[in-house]
Amino acid sequence: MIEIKKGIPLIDQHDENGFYAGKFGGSYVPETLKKPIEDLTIAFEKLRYDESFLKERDYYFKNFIGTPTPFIKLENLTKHLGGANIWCKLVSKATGGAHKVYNATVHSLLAKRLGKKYIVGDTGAGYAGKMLSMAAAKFNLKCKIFMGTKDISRQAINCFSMKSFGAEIVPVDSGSKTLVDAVSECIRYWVANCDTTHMAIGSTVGPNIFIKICAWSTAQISKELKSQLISYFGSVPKKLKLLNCVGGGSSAAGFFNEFIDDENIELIGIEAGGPENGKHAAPLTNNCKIGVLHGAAQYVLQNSEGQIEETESIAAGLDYPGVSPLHCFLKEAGRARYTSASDEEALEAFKLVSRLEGFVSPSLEPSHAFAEAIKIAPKLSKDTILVVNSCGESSKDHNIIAEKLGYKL
Amino acid sequence: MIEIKKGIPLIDQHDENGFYAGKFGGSYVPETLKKPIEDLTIAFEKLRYDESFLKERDYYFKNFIGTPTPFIKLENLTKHLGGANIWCKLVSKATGGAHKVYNATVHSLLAKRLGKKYIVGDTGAGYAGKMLSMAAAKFNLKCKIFMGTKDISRQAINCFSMKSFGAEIVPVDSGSKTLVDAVSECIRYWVANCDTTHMAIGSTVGPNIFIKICAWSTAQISKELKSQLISYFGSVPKKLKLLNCVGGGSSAAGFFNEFIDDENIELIGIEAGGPENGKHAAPLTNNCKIGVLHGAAQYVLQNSEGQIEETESIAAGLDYPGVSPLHCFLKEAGRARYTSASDEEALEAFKLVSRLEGFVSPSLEPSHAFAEAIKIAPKLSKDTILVVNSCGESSKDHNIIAEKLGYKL
Amino acid sequence: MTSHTLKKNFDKLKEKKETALITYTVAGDPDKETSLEILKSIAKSGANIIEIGLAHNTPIGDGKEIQNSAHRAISNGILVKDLFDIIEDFKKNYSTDIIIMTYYNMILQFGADNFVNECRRTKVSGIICVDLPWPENKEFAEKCKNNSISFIQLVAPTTSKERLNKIIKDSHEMIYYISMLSTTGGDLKSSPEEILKNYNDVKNIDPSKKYVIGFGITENTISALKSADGLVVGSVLCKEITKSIKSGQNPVTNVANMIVKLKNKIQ
Amino acid sequence: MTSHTLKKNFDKLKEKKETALITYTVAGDPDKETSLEILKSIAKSGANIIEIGLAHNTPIGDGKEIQNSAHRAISNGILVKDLFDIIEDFKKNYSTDIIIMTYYNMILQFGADNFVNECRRTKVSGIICVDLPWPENKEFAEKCKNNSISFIQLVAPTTSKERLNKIIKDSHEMIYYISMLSTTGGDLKSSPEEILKNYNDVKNIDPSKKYVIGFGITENTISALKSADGLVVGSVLCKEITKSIKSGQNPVTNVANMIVKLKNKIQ
Ligand SMILES: Cc1ncc(COP(=O)(O)O)c(C=O)c1O
Ligand SMILES: Cc1ncc(COP(=O)(O)O)c(C=O)c1O
Repeated sequence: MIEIKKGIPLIDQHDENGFYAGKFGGSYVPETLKKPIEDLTIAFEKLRYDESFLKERDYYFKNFIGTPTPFIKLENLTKHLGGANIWCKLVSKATGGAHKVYNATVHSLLAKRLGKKYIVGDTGAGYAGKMLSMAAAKFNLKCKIFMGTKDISRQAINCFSMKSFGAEIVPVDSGSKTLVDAVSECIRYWVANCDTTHMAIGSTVGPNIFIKICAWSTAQISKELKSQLISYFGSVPKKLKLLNCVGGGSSAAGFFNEFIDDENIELIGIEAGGPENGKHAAPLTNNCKIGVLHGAAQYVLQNSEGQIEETESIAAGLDYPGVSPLHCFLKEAGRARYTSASDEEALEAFKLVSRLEGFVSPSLEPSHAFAEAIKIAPKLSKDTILVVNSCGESSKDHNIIAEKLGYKL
Repeated sequence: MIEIKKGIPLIDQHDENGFYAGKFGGSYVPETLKKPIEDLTIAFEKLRYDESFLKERDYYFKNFIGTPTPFIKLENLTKHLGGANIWCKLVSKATGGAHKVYNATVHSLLAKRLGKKYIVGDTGAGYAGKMLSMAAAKFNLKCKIFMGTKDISRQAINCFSMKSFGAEIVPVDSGSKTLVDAVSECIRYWVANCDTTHMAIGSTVGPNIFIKICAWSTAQISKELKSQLISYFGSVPKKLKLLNCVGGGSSAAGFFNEFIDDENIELIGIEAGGPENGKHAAPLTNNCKIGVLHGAAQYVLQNSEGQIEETESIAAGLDYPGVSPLHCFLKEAGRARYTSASDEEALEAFKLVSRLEGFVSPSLEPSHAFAEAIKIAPKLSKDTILVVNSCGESSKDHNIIAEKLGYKL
Repeated sequence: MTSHTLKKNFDKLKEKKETALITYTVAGDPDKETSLEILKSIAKSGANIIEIGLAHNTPIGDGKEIQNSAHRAISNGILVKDLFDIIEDFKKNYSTDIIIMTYYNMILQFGADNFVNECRRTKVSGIICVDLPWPENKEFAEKCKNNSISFIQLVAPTTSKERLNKIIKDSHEMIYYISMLSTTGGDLKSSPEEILKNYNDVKNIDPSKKYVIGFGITENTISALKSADGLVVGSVLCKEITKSIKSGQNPVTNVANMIVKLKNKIQ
Repeated sequence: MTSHTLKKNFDKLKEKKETALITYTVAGDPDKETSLEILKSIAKSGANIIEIGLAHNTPIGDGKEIQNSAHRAISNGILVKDLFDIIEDFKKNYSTDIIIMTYYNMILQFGADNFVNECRRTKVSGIICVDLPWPENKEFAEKCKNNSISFIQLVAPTTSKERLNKIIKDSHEMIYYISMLSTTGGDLKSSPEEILKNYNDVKNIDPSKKYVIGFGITENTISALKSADGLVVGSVLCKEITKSIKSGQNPVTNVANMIVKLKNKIQ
């Protein structure tokens, strides 16, 4: 049985080779990247304790990202469902509209410290790319974003933002034309340009150092949540459940981070179940085998040969065959529970939440988490607190949702 | 010469008939509306000093709207222009993406207090409608939004939001099919339904009480700015200029409000100059005659007969032939200066600001204010502080901008 | 003072125990000439008072039918001076009282004094200004009175008792009672009985004045309301013009036929 | 221990003062049978060592040309067992050393032991695993060695001195020197002189091992690099296959011709 070491941050639970629980993670990279990764690792391990760096980070988190994001009770939804109290961490209020801004900001600050003039990143939903372009524009870095052509067409608004921030979008037309291919292409680009260019992976995936930087960045979310819980309830409530969608897992890792040691608190990750009767993107829920994807060992959708399988989800940000080694670890340790919501359930959740709770307008990714909340809340006692991370804003999905729900625009 | 009474809020500068400077404003409404307006006036004048109401307002401002919005220095833009220091009040970070949320929230709270179950409003850019639908959904009010058909098609994202919040969008196909027609239709609807329905006018226009409620709501912006200025600079800087776009004028009124008495501070309102060689929407800049529009006397684009003229602006939110009596008053008193930026200048400003300052992504309305900042900053001393209110977020305009700037999406 | 003709007109109607039929059409709808012909045929068909609309392009009190008429008139280039031309022409052959109905900005831009002078010159009996309520209208109403023109106050179901007293006190001979919460041309929301009850409450404040009911009056509802001093039909006529144009018929005769029908229903 | 044939092969080349020409093509590209024919023609045309790719669909080290080949192979349903079939068939008639190049997940899912066993059974000389760097590869490299298979370490221009020492110490007879920062098939970013200088620095760490240079080697650049122990050409051949397919020509003969040309350039 795998044990989580108490008092040690989630991102430091790995062994000296970068493996969590001895089997998830690592750095399966081409030799060319060993040195840049080592450099980045050294730099990050120093900077994460460096006062001036932390001050800079906090300055931008506060003034540009606009932290803390609101923590609000969803009175109408709670009443409608008639069970647990449903709260929401409105992370979509962060500048740019999603949690991806934390990782993007930290990577841009790192790139500056590393003296890099170029930055590249992958994106699925387009948020990671939008945020990286946004931070890059601010910090004078030239930015290239790799994005699958399927995602480019379904997340056009975020592409608009990238262009307006002066980033170059590199369309990736191979494979499923989605996030998985974008990440591969981005890593390949870095292999060829790692001397001048910093790479930011958009989620808690990739070689271990990228997982660490990303989760360290999004951990801000649970830091805020913890102090907001204490300020509202006097202490962290006993009957507390945290719900977060899981694509790569950066949002969920950041949301769970501060609460790992408190075993009263149930941590629930919701993966993309895909269309009913179709493919999915839920490796944890569906007990996929461990494989190596993008430099890390993880549960991953693959065939018996080791070829990565195509996924399908209405939520571009969840449409990824792998999942963070951090979540594999939390699952293996029994600390978090993982389940999935279908495309249809996510859409219904979007509809209900939008109608009842105007100020929350979740994109399709967090709509998956709301779908689970809607499923379980009615069965739970009234003193249970569910907190859903609404980590993305719906406007990027307006065409998809409008079409599916029959809104004429 | 018109004098501004010191120590008296801008919204209370009117006489007993609701006229500012004896000639702007008033309540030119059909008799049917006299009573609802009187009721609303009495209720508002009581509630604006009511502790419990203020507490409620502050709660929602903080937790849902997410105040205070950031106040940030635009280092790159400042450096690029090489003159005055350019700062930005990032009001677009308010929930929903624009200042319109303040007025919408206050109106919804008022509607609840008044026991109304229905709420209606007008919208041009779609923000006023989006925000009203959003607040209405939260507060369980049934919501109808009047919107010109031209605006419906050019601001589709905001229409999506309205639909998802459960509001009904009533397309207005008369006249110029823009805001002016939407407001007319909205008032007409209220005439017929004022017994059950609360009306929220989306800007500081309309009968005086609506101007007052709206500016009272947006005044939050300058309250925040004042304390942010003091916290950054120790006191309100001497050489300070505030720049804000002016459509109806709610954003500018809210931005200027706390600074009216301090005559060191230059207040600059930027209207929509329209396409070069085309129509415009800038009654103050172009010395239009006083007329009565939507129940209030104001400078307004009209022909010699008194017919309201059609306007044209790339920014749907500025595409309005009239302007708030509050701004007519400030102009007449010499307290604020008004100018305009053309469509082309606004687009160029959008482009420059987005490229240099990733975190600011102004919609086309505040891009007009940035255009003026870009014009004047180079000529100003380095100790001058320009603060631009970036009161709207660009995503609603992504199709228009992408097309004009040749971004392929 | 105020309009002599209007007073006489109502006195005569009272003698004859007749309910005034008051029509509303828009000057310049569908064009200048035809709208004059319509006025004439209205007069010939038995209307007692004629309201003529001076169209404004941002009307905040009008329903769809009247908006359509106004839109046609403005599209065809109607000007304020055209309105007075039409009235002047009309008055050459007809003595029917003419009341102008418009929005305040039209008066303001023409100049209130000019406007009233033109009204006097062309023998206009009264003015209704949709968005110039009491007390905002005090000065202008005074100006009308000084020129022997009736300024016609409107009262609505929402008007408070206190306001009613003041408005009626300041009113000239004719008061316009809005039947219900609606823009012009809506469906009657209350029963005629209820409307008449409220109407009578208002009338009782000063029974010496004349009160006409408007908004929502159609072929179907008019006879139930005939106990009023007068009844205004507007949207019905504007709709008739629209229909005539669409079907290629003559609006002049169609409106005239409608007047005859309506007049019959209140006899 | 490790591959006897590979060692002998290099020894013989040394004797003859010949630079090893090492080819890379993908198993199953464009289909199983043709890829076997290509291997045979490569061997016949004078290549000294043959790398064969086991395609993976999320390759993070390959350039466009090799990705295209891999894509064709996967689309045509190539399986791991097909790879070994091809090698087994090839080895029936040819003794040229075969090195498998793949990604770690392919080995992992097949089972590392199974994979090495199959390699031994089919007389594979070595394995290159793109994303299994040192020290992550220690265990697997050991397994290879225990089965007389060379695990071929890669070193790159970014590899630190310290790492170089350790990697070379742990390496088997052959080391793959990546010429530049690039995925496979990029344009040479440095001059051949520079590359050779760095190459020699690396080689001097332990001159007893064999060092081959790969990445960016084309018809144009190969002769300038011929002082290396061996030179790998991959993208050039994959591109030749793509071109042949597109133009309806026979990839087998086209690749063979290319080999002859390349071989000539380093003689
Ligand atoms: C709004 C949103 N939520 C969730 C995700 C999924 O990523 P992760 O699981 O890394 O948070 C994405 C990815 O793009 C996203 O945009
Ligand atoms: C972003 C934005 N800015 C400005 C305006 C103009 O309105 P106002 O002048 O009332 O602020 C609008 C109106 O829709 C808007 O959406």
